[in-house]
Amino acid sequence: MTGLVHDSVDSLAALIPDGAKVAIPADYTGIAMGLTRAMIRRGVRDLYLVCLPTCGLQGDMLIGAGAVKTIETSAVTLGEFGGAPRFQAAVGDGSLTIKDATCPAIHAGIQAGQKGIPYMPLRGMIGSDVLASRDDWKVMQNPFSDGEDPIVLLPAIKPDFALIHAKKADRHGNIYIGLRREVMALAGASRQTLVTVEEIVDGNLLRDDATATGTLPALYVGGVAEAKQGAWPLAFWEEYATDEAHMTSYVAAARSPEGFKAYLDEFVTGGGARAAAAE
Amino acid sequence: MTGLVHDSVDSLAALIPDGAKVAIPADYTGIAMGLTRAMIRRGVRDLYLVCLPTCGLQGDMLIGAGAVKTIETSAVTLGEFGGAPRFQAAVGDGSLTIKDATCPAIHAGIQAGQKGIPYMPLRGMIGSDVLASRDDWKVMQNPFSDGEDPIVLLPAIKPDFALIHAKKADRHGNIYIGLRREVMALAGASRQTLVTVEEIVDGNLLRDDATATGTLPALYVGGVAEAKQGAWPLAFWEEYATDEAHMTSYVAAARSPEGFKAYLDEFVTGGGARAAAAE
Amino acid sequence: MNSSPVVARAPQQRSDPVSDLSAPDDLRTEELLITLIARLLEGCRLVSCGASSPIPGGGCLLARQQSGGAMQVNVLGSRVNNLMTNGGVELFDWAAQGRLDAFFLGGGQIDGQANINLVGVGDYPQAKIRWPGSFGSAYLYYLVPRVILFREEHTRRVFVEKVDFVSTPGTSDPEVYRTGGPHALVSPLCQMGFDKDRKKFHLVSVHPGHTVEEVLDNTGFEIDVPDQVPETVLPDRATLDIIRQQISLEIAETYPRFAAKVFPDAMNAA
Amino acid sequence: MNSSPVVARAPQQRSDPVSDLSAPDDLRTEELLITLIARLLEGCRLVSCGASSPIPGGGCLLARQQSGGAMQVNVLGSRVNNLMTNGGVELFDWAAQGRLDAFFLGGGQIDGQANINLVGVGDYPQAKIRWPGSFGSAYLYYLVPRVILFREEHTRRVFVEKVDFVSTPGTSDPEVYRTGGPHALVSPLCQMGFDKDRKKFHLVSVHPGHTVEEVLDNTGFEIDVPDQVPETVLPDRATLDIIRQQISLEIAETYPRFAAKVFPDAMNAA
Repeated sequence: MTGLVHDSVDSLAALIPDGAKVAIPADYTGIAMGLTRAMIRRGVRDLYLVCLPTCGLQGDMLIGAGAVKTIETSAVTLGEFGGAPRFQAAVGDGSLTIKDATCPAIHAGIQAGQKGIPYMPLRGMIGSDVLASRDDWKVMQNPFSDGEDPIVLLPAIKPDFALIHAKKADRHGNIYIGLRREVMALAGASRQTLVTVEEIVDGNLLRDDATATGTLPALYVGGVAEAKQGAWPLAFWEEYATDEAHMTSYVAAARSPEGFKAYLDEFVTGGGARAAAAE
Repeated sequence: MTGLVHDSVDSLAALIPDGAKVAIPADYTGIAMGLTRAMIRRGVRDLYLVCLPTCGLQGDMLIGAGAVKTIETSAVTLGEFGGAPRFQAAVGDGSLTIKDATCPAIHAGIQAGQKGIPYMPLRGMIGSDVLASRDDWKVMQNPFSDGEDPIVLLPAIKPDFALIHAKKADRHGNIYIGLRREVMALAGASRQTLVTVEEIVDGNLLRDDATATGTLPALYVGGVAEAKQGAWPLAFWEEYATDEAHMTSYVAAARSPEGFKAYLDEFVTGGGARAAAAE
Repeated sequence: MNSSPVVARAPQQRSDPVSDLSAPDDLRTEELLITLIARLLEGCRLVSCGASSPIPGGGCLLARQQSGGAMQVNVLGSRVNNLMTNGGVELFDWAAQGRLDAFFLGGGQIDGQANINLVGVGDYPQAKIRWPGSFGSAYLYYLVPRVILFREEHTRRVFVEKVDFVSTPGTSDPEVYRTGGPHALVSPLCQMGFDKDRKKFHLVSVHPGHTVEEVLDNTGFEIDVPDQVPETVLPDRATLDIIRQQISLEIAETYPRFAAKVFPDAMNAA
Repeated sequence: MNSSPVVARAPQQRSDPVSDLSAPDDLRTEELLITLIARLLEGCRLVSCGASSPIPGGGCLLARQQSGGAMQVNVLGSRVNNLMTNGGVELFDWAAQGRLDAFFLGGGQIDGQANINLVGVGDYPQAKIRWPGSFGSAYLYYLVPRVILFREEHTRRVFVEKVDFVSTPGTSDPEVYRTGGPHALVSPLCQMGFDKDRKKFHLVSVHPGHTVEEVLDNTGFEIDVPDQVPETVLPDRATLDIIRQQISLEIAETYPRFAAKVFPDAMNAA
């Protein structure tokens, strides 16, 4: 495909309209934090955020910035840095609609999207308040069972965009995802996948067996931009570790709306040296 | 895992009891022909053969040898070498029960097995004689649709064994499958996967990112044996091509039961030099 | 790469393509069919051909060449033109995702309602003649917007009034989820279109050297024939050069026997 | 590798484990919990721990070491002890396939019927205290035969009479497909078992230095207490050596902070 490579994360962020259904993966997959900051800079609103199956700093920042109307997730957590402060605040004051789920239910919804089927049955959940709180999920008798056998049916999740950070892309728009196979499902379910990468490389990742096995083909990709350290301050695969000092300072700042705003000013929207240096 | 590596394909074949539900992949995935010949040597009977989603020489030989009671497949074909003679004969004389399917339906049944869900819905098929001939498939209203919206429900396929040929294995039983990702679903759905490989290598395929991405973990594997040229006379990945002369002679021989028996005597069961050389 | 490095494309030559051919037997039927298929794929973003499909594969590769990079092509069985990294199911997932714009189906029998039979002749399941099976037809036909029906044999044995077994139906009742279906039928004699409301094929063009009568004589079902049936527009010189010099080599990777037969000069030169 | 290269296993020492400890404070609580968890995993073929689970992870790795190669262990977040090559969903697929024999769940609240709350305190959804969320609990609890409930805090705040939100229930009605559930509860004070018919925990053993009364005082739900409550059997010297010299290094790959805190000697030596 031609024309998939963008010059900047801000150019990628401009593709996402207000109100879009946006899917993001769990931290271990590779988080497009640079793109997330660009989305906040652009002032995106009313997102329906789907987390496959959880999120962390990315979700907390988007929520804190007022970009998220609804979140569908199995958890929001900053891991060893504790709870997600802006998420907790937004749940507490009712400004965020939360659709609590369980990890495999979101995987199943995304896989149903990937397979183009309207729903997928899944075991578990019956009798939980997770199920009780979801009026968009159904429980039906398993038609292949002779006895009573209720099973949960999960509607397909079909995001407008999936956002990921990956190791490298070629100029055709093929993305190296390696072991992070959940990206295949996420990309298949989503209308298009926007990707930041550590590096854009020459050649074609699909041509060499060694890379093709771990490559998301360009046909799923809506745009790609180079963003070195693009997952910062989060860890990225085995490539780099969490910026622990930064995370600690984020958690401290994000305890209050004012502290969070000051954090954004400094690192995202302010246009100062540190915000610019972040991208 | 310890103790997964077997000395011979015959030792692997001994694991498969009569009446087992055995899944085999399409020719492009990698066909364990050496193991197939060993199964015929051992005289396995009454198999329920599931083809993901089609088969060729492997299915035709097992059918011709009287090892198959039922076959579930989307096609049986020798490709450019024409129709599968023993399959055609067994369908014609009613000695083989055939469950005709369509490729994605078998994929969906296997994926349902992999996900441990009782069934999976899938589009298409309605109004076809493929569906009409399958009393084990159901058509139900899509419960997430307001209007009339029938959809086919395919029961999970859960084979006892999956049989594949792959490029290499390590001594822990991890298998390199590269781009052949359908093996993951096949292995997940099956109780155990029996594997022949071109080569058993030192080390651990899961430890190196470059190989881990294309590796089926040993936890799915019931046994592995080295079988150089183990897909012969079929092609294997980009490793070696079809033995066209042999295939041509097979097709000629397999036109009659007597010719097929003579072929088995010579290449599989006879114990002569050519049969031995085949493994 | 929207133009061949050897001969620049000259669309204006299309109006009189035959004059560009040095001799009537210069154009092979396979080349014509590749050209027709490529035309039918115009505007697609992602197309794939199935197994054992050298001519559809050639058509896809030509269409990609003509698209200037807008079209992606998956050739089943090819290593170079493989876009699948998620196993054999991925093609089917593309179809249901709405990503796959075109696919090809053949059939032991195709009938006047565009029903396709890939299973056999006679009573099911103990068919008199048993073919391989339905493959992905009972699914892709429902979900791929442009399914191009293609056979190299145009006879009453293939094009029957009613198929013995419906591997996949040409049309569906309104309540059946269906975003795809028959878009065209291409044979060595002609090109047809299909009207899904009337459930009937109509003749679009007849290839040079053949006649409407010949088409009707060799077709076992009724088709709509317009008053004026155009002659199929042949590929222009530039297109033919691209097929012979470039597509020939690309398709040879997957179909060497086909390439050797149809493009002996290109194969000898390579 | 069924034995440590440093000190041979000596099962006969188990009968008097305390005598093997050079001093009462020689054994850390984390080491005891790792030992208990490993015992609970005996006979498993495949086990996994979840995120943020250093002690369960250590228990898995110790159990593997003791299994002589029969057990496979997946440590979420580990590169070396990762068995997943099909993305994040694979763990859940293992569970439904019946391949995953044991898993671990914690919970902001756990009640006397083994219901687990990972969502929050107060009215849902606008919780007074909001925790991260239910993760995979509402699924794995149903499908994994040995779910080990584990908390490092044993208080009435955690072990409540009734959870405010059922992320996942301890038991299910008979018509609900359920092959798994609570197998044991391990805390810094004691080990409990769970009777799914009675829907009630029972005390299995109390760790040395703690009492039944202390357990009851700090547990907000009613539990069955047998007449004789055994003292928890401590790890023998050989097991402790394996934990300190081998498991410490293995778990440090994923949990360096935990390892530095619990195994400073091993970390300094490495």
